[in-house]
Amino acid sequence: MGLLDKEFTDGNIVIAKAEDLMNWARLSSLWQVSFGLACCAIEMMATSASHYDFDRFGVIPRPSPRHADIIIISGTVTLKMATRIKRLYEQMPEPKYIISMGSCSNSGGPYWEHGYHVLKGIDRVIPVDVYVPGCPPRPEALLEGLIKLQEKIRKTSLVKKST
Amino acid sequence: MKNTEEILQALKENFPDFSFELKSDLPVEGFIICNPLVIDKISHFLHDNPELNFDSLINLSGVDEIKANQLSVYYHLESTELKHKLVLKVVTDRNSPEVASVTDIWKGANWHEREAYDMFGIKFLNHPDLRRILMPYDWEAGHPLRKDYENPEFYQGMKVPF
Amino acid sequence: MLTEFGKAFIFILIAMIFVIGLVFLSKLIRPHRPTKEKLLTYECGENPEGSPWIKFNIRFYVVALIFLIFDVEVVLLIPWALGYKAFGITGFLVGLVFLVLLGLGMAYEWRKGDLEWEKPKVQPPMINKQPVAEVEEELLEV
Amino acid sequence: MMYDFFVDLFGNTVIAGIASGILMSLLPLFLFILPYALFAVLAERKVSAHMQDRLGPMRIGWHGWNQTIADIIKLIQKEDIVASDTDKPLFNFAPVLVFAGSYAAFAAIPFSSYYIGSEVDLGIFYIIAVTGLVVAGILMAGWASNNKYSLLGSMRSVAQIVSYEIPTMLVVLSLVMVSETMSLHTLSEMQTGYFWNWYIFGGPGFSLTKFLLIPSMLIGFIIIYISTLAEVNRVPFDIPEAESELVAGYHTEYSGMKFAMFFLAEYANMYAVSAIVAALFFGGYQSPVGYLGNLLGVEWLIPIEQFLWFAAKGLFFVFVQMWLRWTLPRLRVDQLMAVSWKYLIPIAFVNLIVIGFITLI
Amino acid sequence: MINTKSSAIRTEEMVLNMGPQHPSTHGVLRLELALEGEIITKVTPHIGYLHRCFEKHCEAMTYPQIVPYTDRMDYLASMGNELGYAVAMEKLLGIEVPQRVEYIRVIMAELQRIASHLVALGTYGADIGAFTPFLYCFRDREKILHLFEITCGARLLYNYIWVGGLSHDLHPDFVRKTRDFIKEFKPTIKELNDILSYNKIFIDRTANVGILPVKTAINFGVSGPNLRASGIKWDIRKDDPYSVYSKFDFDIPVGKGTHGTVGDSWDRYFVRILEMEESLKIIEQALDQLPDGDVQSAIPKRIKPNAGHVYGRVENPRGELGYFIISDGSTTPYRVKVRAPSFVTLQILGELCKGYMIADVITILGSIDIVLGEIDR
Repeated sequence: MGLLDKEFTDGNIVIAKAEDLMNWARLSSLWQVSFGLACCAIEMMATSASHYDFDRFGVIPRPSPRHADIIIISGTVTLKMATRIKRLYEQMPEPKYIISMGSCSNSGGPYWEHGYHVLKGIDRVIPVDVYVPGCPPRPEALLEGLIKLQEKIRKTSLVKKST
Repeated sequence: MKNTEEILQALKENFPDFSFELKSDLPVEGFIICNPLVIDKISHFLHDNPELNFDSLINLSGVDEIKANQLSVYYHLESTELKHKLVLKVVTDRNSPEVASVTDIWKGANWHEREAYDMFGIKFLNHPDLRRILMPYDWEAGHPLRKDYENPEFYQGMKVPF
Repeated sequence: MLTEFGKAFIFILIAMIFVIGLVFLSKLIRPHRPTKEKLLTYECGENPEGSPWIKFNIRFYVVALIFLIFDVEVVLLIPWALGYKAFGITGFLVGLVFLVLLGLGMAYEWRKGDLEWEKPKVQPPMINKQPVAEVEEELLEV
Repeated sequence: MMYDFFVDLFGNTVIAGIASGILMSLLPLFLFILPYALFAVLAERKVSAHMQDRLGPMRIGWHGWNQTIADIIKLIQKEDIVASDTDKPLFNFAPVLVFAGSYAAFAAIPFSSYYIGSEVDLGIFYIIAVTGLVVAGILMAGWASNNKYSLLGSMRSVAQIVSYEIPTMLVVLSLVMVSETMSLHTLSEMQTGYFWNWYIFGGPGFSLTKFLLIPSMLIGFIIIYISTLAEVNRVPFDIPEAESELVAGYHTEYSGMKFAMFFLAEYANMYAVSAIVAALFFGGYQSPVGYLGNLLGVEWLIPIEQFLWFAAKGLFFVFVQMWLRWTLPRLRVDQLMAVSWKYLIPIAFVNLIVIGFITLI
Repeated sequence: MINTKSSAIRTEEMVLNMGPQHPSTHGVLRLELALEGEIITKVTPHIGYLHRCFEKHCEAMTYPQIVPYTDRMDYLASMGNELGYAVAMEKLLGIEVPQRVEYIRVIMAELQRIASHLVALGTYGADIGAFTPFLYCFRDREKILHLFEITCGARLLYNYIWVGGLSHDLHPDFVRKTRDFIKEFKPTIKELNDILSYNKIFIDRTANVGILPVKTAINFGVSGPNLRASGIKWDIRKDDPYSVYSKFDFDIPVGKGTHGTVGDSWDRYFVRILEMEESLKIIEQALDQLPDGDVQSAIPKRIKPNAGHVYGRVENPRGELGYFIISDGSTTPYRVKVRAPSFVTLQILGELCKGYMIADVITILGSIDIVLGEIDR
């Protein structure tokens, strides 16, 4: 049971500072599973190419899910592929995040009506952190999605919210 | 460089007892309708005959003609040397569709036939491995491209319709 | 007083303690939520078929064998390399004989094909059951 | 010097010896290896980025200077997955062995005339022997993680390291014949003076043998550089962790801190190998153009300068390794074996014999 | 004396899954390799991970609505897909398209061919291990995407070529920017050649690997650069000319086996580079002869073809893309079957890879350049 599993009832200066450091480290080195599905994957490749550099934000593609903390679902998720994505998501070590890129993985996209083999949105299988709209979304849109995720990580805290 | 009528003559001479019918009233190209269970013999002849020399199968597509309660398969053949094209059509009954497989003649037909089986349920006789190709192997809800196909409610716990 | 190799051994100890310490430190911090699915071995998203712990290729054993011969040879050559100058040309000739013998051994292995790593044994693609002859069709000028 | 300080501190020599040994071995780890690793990981990303028209890490600190610090702190927080059907003891011990193997090589590398980990008199062969530990560690990692990719990756990497150790040893042997010493410390001492006394230019002194040696020394340098590239699994020999074929090679199943250890061991190995090549052929910690300390007459400045020269030479060779990684494609396994067994070893043999003759004239 | 020849000693067969998530399967393709040590005995590709039911959509949508879906099939050559659909439909309807539209379509299709080949060559270099050419190719491709963006507003999937015309006319300074691009692009092809094509290690990895004889290629129905690399000069733009390709003179590069036998992976790679140079020639000639006119004059208000069927085909960067459209007189097609080139080309992988090593399967898969969106439709 590591520190990150515990829930603290009241926040104090030490926990706040430790949290900031850990959140900063987590958000500034998001390693991405190199995994693309369809047309959005080509835009993701264009984003990590020279023109819009993903590496500026510390995102490097890692081949194996064991080394990665973020998985970008880029493209249409079919039923046959959904079970594999679920396994890949499960096999990633714990502080992991998901960006659902493109309207296909957000909600089935242009295939929502007659796509008998298309899963209508990846959030039916795995919990998504950030949705990036567009078909395919421009590289700037993906970068904006990444920054949104970084803000979300910056705000996570171990102190139990007073509900 | 032969057109469809000359090819029809050649077929009729070679296979007197098979029935061929040329339909060329519909727009664009005419096609020859033949019997589904002998299509592999006809293809062998078309492939090996030096004047015809159809050495490449461009396209094989299944069609569901639900009004006439039949499934048909269109073959688009082409010869890269003599540069002429031919369209064959084969018609089978909708409940037990069986067509002879042409994979031994044109290896390219293998996946086309598996796709026609996957989408329409047309069984190709002596096909090397007739399995579903695009749909998941354990998809029991029938063949999707048939006109009377409905979506299953769930597949492995995931809701299929929107 | 620590011998020289003692110091080198302390280097190894320090490295081990450093690694174990860091992994333990991270054990205190990192979350630990194992699920059955997470603990499956990774195989590109598929369920792993068969086990990798099977008898693998003999080629690795042969490479290790040949390596052993050369390794032992170099160890024997060290004292010769240090002191052959004192004996002049005869000292060198002694080592030369040893080296030539080893060269012969290597030539024998080379000739016998043990140095060949597994070359791809290509079967050309076959159509309608007879193997396609070599690519003899001339350029089909169409 | 440190030893006598401890002797009068503890009184009895054995404890003092151990204490000074520990302190001496802690020095390179924390003072050199960790800062070097932080810098090298960032340098690799920056160098590769600028080579590819990209910018590399920019957002994390000014021009991404603390990118690697963020990586390490993040890796500490990552959950460590030990798959259910792995061989647990082996799986956990593999990174320890790999890092121990690569760090032990630093015991015999002279950082400056003043500091050397341990005065092992057969220095260079101790280093080559100890890198055998790395091979055992990689094999352990590949076999224990019960993953087809890691098994294939580890088998290939063992076959590769083993078959490239022989050309390294043959070239080192030929150098030992010329210099008649095996300890890197005395080897660096012999290459004093200016850069033409380095072994790449035929060694100290002016004599016919020196000019005759130059070509064979050059061949020896090329052979040892290629084979040390293969020992460290860098492109064009990075088949064990060939991203496009074997996913991530032997460390596919590792996550979190254990993976960081493999990463650190790889960079430490890269530096160790470059340091060896620099010490053998490019005069270790000797400066090519004389010392500032001599000019100014400041005595204690020389060792520091020597350390700086030594670090500069090592980093230059590390930069060349990175440079090769982002330009050359990858070899296939059988081509890789053919290069070692059919080209490098015969040439190293002939080189050895030629040097033998030259030194006798 | 034990015979250490590895063929004599049978090792147990290992089944390796190069599964849907793999750095070099160009998308979601699962290859099941039966291995003996490192040598491959059997490769069975499993596809269908990206089956997006294109043909079911065609049966439920009107003719003009299908155009955006054709983009998403081969998402690296969307202009080619739209052009194929437009050519087939215009053949079915029998309408004539103004010359300006034809010329713009040819320019767009050839620009898309260069962009698609750049991705193919870049990912091929990355599969072999050289990662830098991949980024250089993407840098050049960004320039082409910029050209597409100023004409039809989208970078990747355009919905630009409609049945009977185009959605927008050219941007005022499109012609000037395209000429600048052509001037800049010629030296970069030479640079790509120096880094990758003539690199000794690259040649060792690709020469004599995956040799595809001509007879087998034709029998499998392979088309496009993979077929031309095997030595036969077969190109739809010349053999079954559509649009205004007959007005331009360009030659068809063919594999000559400069580094090994004809039809190996190096040939398939180098044919694509030569094709890029040919496409530049076509674009230059098309820009010189570009007539003016209204691009939307021949677009029918309501497309309602009478019953019948048509098979229209086009030379896509990956091969011959054909649309077999059956209409029953209503505004929605009765059946559309797409003959995707990658779907047909992937069948030869099982035949080509027998006896090679794992690294060669990646080389062969990269050299035949497939796109999964087109395979699974």
